[in-house]
Amino acid sequence: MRKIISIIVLVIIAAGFVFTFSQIPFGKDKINVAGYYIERGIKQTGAVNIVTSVVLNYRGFDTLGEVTVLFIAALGLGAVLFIERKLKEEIKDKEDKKRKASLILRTGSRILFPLILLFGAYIFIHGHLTPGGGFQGGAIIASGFLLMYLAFPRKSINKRTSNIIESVSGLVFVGIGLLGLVFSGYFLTNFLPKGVPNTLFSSGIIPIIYIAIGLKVGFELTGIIDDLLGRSR
Amino acid sequence: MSVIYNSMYYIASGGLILIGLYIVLVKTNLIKIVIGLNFIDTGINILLICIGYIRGKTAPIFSDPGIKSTSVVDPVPQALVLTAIVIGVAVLALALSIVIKVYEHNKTLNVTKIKGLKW
Amino acid sequence: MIFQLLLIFIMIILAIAASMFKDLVNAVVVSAAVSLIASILFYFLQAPDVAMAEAAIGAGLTTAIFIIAIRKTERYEK
Amino acid sequence: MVNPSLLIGIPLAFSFVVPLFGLISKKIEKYIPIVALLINTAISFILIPQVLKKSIVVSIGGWSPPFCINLVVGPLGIFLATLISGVSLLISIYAVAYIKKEPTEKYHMLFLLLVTGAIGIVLTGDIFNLFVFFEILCVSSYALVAYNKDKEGAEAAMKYLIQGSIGSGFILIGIALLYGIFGTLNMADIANKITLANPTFLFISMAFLLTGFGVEAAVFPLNAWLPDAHSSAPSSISAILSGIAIKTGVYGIARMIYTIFNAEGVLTFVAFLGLITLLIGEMSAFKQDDIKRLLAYSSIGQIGLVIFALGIATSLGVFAGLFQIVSHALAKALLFLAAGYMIYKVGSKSITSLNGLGKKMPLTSFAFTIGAFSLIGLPPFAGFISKFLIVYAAIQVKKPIFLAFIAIALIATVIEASYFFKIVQNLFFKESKNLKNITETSGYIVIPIIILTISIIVIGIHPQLITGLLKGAASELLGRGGYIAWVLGGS
Repeated sequence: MRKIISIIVLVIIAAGFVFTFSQIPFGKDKINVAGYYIERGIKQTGAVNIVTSVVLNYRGFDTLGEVTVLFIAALGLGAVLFIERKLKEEIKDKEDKKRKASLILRTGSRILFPLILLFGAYIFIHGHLTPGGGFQGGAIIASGFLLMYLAFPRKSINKRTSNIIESVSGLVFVGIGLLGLVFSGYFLTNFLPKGVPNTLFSSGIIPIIYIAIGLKVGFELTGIIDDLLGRSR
Repeated sequence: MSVIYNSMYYIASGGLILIGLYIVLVKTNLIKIVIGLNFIDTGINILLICIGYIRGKTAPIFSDPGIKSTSVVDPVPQALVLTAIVIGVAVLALALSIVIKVYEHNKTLNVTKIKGLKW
Repeated sequence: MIFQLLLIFIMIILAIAASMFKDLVNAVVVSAAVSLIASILFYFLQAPDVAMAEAAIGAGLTTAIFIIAIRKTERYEK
Repeated sequence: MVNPSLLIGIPLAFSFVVPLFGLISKKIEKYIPIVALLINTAISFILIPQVLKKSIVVSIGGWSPPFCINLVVGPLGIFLATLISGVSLLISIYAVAYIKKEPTEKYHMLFLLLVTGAIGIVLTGDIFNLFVFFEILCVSSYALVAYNKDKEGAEAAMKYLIQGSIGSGFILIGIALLYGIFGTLNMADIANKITLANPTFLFISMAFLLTGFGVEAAVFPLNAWLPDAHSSAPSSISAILSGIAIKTGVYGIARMIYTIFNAEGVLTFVAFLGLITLLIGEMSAFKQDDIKRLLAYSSIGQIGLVIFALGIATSLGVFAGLFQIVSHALAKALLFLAAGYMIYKVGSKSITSLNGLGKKMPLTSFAFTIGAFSLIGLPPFAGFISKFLIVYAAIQVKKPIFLAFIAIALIATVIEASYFFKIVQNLFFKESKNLKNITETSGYIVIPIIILTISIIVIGIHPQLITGLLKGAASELLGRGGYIAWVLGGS
């Protein structure tokens, strides 16, 4: 019964898709507002990567919201899977006896870990020049930590430090927004000098915000993994 | 041939959305349902990127001075999709944590066996 | 173009397969492959930023989170 | 001039600050939401007279709309923002003493973020930004519904999460379709160009958007999640979900229908759906034995009434609907807070266990009675005015179908009155069985209950306190040309 109703619903939605998609021509030039960003993006924001300038400058408020959603998910996950400290120690002892990673994994991840972190940092520092940015870099950093979790089941990140990093980098983002309000009357204005496009020190607030986002996303995703594994201290 | 070319990405996105919805509506395993939600997200992301694509143009990054402003694709959907991907992974992580909690209380992932989840 | 068509075909097949597997780990690995193919499609659609995000977040971390969740619950769909 | 972006920035910044204060002392963190929301309420009260003179449009980032995200603070936006800040301020005072379960700092942060999301939804002028704030609201409510970590909470949160995610997926599809055809995300810009597109295309994209918002607003076929989620969340969260979160879904529906799509054709259908929702909600509430479930179903009914009033689409009808939003937000927040306090003291959610509490907890029971009477629509409380206005507006339309609607709405009110009278009777006139050492304590829990009771009575006696704002809000919804002109500058 449930299956039949679902299939009827799906057929209706599919018909809607067929009609609407046929109205939007694929591969045709239908740029409207975006033309403004493409033409003036470099001059106005100093970032060569237009996606970055849209993400952080023209639509910076969305990005603030997006960072907030991830923050909420990390918080909510911590709240839902919260375990009292005593119980936690018992679980930890039990799990430790079960698992031990192989020598290859341990040595390999010890060598790879700093390289992965470096790569992640490179990605988010160069967000305004090349593809990539805070989210991608943060995810790479988190995958580095994931590797360490696999290799060393006994160890875990210091939750207190990571919480402070998350809070401070979130505050940096909001704080830069409020500074823009102070300096030029608009929230999240790019009030710093734009510099020469296509160089590292250019495009005003964009690199600063991307570094903050990179750290925040990296530590939040790591915190999510840590909470799911259930062994932070 | 050009009909196929023009519609193949739309078919990909619509297909993924529909398969995801089918999984969510019909399957009874909670983790399967979360996989379905993940498919819906991916499908919508492909749809958005398709809308911004313009044939024969390059990515909107002017790192090479030869790229003119008339020869790049729409950057806005790409920015939207970046946002949507991160929101998707956030919802997914929260969903899985709730799934773990439900499992702790019921010792099953089958929604037909969980009293509060029948609908 | 044939290549892209093939990729899309494989992606749809994999997505359908993910709904059929009784072993959830298989389903998750297959869905990671779907994300990976989506990321390649993003690259073909001139969206390198998105391709990178989808590969790192969609295919990488999501799979890890799923696997951890499956380890904490049960592996086979009953 | 105060910048309205502070209304969103302040709760956000304060929620990021909570863990830093947690380093200093664990005792400070529960007062932070109060401070943040106090500032927010003050700012929104300062903004009201300015907005009534001239609507404020601020851009984020310093470019002119439609090239950036902008906040549109019209009468409707500031009215809802004030309501949200005020009610959540009271609920945050309640939570100081009510929330004891660890990890409390996470509760307070999530609560502040939920409020941020709600305020963002009503103020933003960009459709994708609306989606982002909608996700903030939804994700924090999923987490908060599961906050008790018990069996029902987890299951209700799962149900809510699955249906809510499908809903937000539909919203995103709708946004993608609109962007594909118009190439812009600014709501005023889309509204300005809406006649250029194919009507069937517009209808389908509107169907996606309305389905998505309908899940949050709990319109009839999409409300399966609500009773579970509202009854198994902590009571302070039930209060904010019932009082505030559903209203944002209604706001989304109203904004889509009136401002963006200007779809007069669907209004009668919307009124019809609202009526069905009303009837189903009240009839299910009648059968309930669990007091929080009863209140949750009654919320469905009341939201149905709001949607019905918005579907009438005369200026009086919309005005009455907005008035109903105020009276329901106040009354339902009061009922959930009072019921939560009683459940906390008695230790059981069943209605019969509340027998005779009127003597032990006179103040809370009295407040509960006032809230219930206001919901039923007895004078001189706020609910009377809104219900009366809705009936009056529907009669004025002079279409026979609306008269039939009115009959059904009155039947629903009778059902509502019968179950609330039953509870009130139980509270005051039944013998108490085993309620020996239950006393009412003064302090953080009682303050918001008293303030809400007083405000219900004051608004009931002096409705002119808010009518100016509500009239402006109603004319903002009906006059879409004005909205477009504010944002795009007269074009």
